[in-house]
Amino acid sequence: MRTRTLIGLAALALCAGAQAQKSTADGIAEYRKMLEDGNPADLFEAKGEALWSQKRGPKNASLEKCDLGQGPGVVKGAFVTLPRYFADTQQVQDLESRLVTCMATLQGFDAAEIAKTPFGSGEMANVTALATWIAASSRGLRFNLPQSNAAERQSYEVGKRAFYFRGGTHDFSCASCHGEEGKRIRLQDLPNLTKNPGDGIGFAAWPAYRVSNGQMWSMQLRLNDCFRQQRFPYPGFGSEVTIALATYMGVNAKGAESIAPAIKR
Amino acid sequence: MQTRREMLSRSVTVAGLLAAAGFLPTSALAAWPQAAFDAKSLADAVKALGGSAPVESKDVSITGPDIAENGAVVPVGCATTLPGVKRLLLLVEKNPNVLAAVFNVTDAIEPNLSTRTKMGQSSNVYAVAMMGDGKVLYAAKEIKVTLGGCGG
Amino acid sequence: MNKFRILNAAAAAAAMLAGCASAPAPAELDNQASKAIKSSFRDQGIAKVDRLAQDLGQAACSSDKAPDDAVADKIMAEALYTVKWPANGQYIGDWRTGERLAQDGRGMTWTDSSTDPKSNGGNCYNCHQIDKKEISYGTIGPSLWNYGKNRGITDVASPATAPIVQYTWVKLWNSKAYSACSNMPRFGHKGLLDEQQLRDIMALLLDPKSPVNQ
Amino acid sequence: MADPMRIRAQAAGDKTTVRVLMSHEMETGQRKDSAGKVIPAWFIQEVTATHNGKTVLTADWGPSISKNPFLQFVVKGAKAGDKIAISWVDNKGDKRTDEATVS
Repeated sequence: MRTRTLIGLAALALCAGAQAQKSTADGIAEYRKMLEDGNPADLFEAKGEALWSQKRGPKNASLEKCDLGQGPGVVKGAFVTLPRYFADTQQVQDLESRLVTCMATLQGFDAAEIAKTPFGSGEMANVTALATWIAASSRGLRFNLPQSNAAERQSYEVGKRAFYFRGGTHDFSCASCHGEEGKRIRLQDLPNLTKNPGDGIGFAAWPAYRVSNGQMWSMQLRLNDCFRQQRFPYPGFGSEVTIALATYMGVNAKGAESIAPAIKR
Repeated sequence: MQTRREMLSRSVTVAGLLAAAGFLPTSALAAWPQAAFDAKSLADAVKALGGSAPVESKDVSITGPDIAENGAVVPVGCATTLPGVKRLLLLVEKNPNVLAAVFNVTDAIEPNLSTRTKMGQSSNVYAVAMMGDGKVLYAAKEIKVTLGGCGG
Repeated sequence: MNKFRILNAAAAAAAMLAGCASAPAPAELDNQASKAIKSSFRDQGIAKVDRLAQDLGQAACSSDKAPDDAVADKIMAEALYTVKWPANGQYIGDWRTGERLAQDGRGMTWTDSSTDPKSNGGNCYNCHQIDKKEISYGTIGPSLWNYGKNRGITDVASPATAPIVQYTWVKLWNSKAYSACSNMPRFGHKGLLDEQQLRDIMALLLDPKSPVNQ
Repeated sequence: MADPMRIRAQAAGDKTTVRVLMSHEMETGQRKDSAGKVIPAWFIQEVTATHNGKTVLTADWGPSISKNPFLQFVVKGAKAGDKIAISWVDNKGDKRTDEATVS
């Protein structure tokens, strides 16, 4: 009799625990839902759209002839096919490094100078705003990165190796957090980026507005801060590893619907 | 009832006096209710806005998530089903200064507003309705703020 | 059905062969990847590029395949050898300080100013459930709720608890001693936490008075 | 000068829901920079909303409103084609006004 009561109590306690856990997840989901209506990424999107057609830089030109891989001036659909190989630069480029190329060739800006500028300031802030608008122009489209060029295939393979590369003081690699299903850090769900993590998850969500610091984060900054948390040294803007990782994640995300720019914690 | 214009002109006078006395108001706007925004409690904030002691009421509602993943942005809303509301306030009990927003409501809008506030920690959040007849009614809700991310 | 499968397999093999003909060999790609990693990073603050120089375990655990048993055994043996035992056999500190360290996820990034363990946190809640009161916990590692209680610890000073206490110390000092490619940082071995900080985390996990064991 | 606001005003029946995003730091004055110096307070203090030129709402805000503020309210009687204008003034005296057409 007594034992039964005890077991009953224990079962009750277990249930209560499970319920509390569920309500935490529900509460967080409810919070995220509330934020979706009115994503401040809109502010950056509007800024990027205006920057695209504005005559600027030493050559006083707009970016309207910029080729993002779909032909000069074509913005819609470009985001879901990047990174890709560009014959004029003979390089695989992601959206941001490609934008910097256009700002240099069309507008006369100094590409190296922009690459050195901290995120969120000067021309780098403009690159982020432009990337936000260009990503938004492919909202609802599905990822389909080209892999027909040898350089694109090599970028994928280098990216995969960089993804699993362990180092630093804490022995972390990208795969430490993003190599398995259903894991989280604190309350943040961690997408498994070694495969297609699903519509609007992982690569298909960035650029994103970060509510924790009120900043617009491009994929370059997303990767930069991943490496910071990994306790790695500093990855250069547009460096080979960052672009190869984007290729790896982008190819893995084939068929995933882009919701970028998203809103994140 | 004091009109907004009267309030403005009176505040301008006060600001002028303060400036003359060497106290520079931190606010660029004379009408901004500094004392209310300096208040440390619900009662003090309402008092600074000229209101009576607030009474809990089912006719006022406060909306927000049960848990906020990040205290930097917490979506909150305040509303009332009663006619004749003059002001709706939003307050966060455990913030250093409790008052977040004062909405001076007219008949041309619904007495139902939403915004987003910062929360330093888990806390009660209040919606307050200051009515035309002098009544001050409020509703409270607890919002938990969790620690997110890698914490570094 | 069977025939279809065979045909499919043949097609796959042909595709692989065709792929091999034009694609660089895996070793060549490994080479490209290490060149890319070398050229992509620079020193920033306390985070220098020497952090990319891998030791045996880091190198062996850098792919989607686990190292073979012989390599794994070598990593574990070397890791166990590195463990430094606490002075005076004192394993248990203050669980309150341990909880603070467990909550703290800071340290060793390029935005941190010092590599002194005193400025580092333990990052524990990032990956583990520990005290049940904390609802914001990660799931990369197992739950540590009731860690000591589940292992029958009622008195940390009792000699009977020594195996569990020592196991836990090793796990914190150098997690690779028990699992070659463990995701857990080597807190003692890499100088992330000092002896006293490790004692405090030990207390959080093992002390019967710790909220973890209620 | 501050970046433009994003204002969306959508009519449904005789009610128009207005959603506003403002570009602003909303600095509390209680944070310190990396050198340990207090970052001075900088936040929107007053917001005014008008419907076809007539004030329908004014708000006083403190520094605890989130960065890049969001505001939502419902205007009675507004219809497609009407103008909704939002203005803000911050504690440094910077100001900004933007207008949207009800759709």
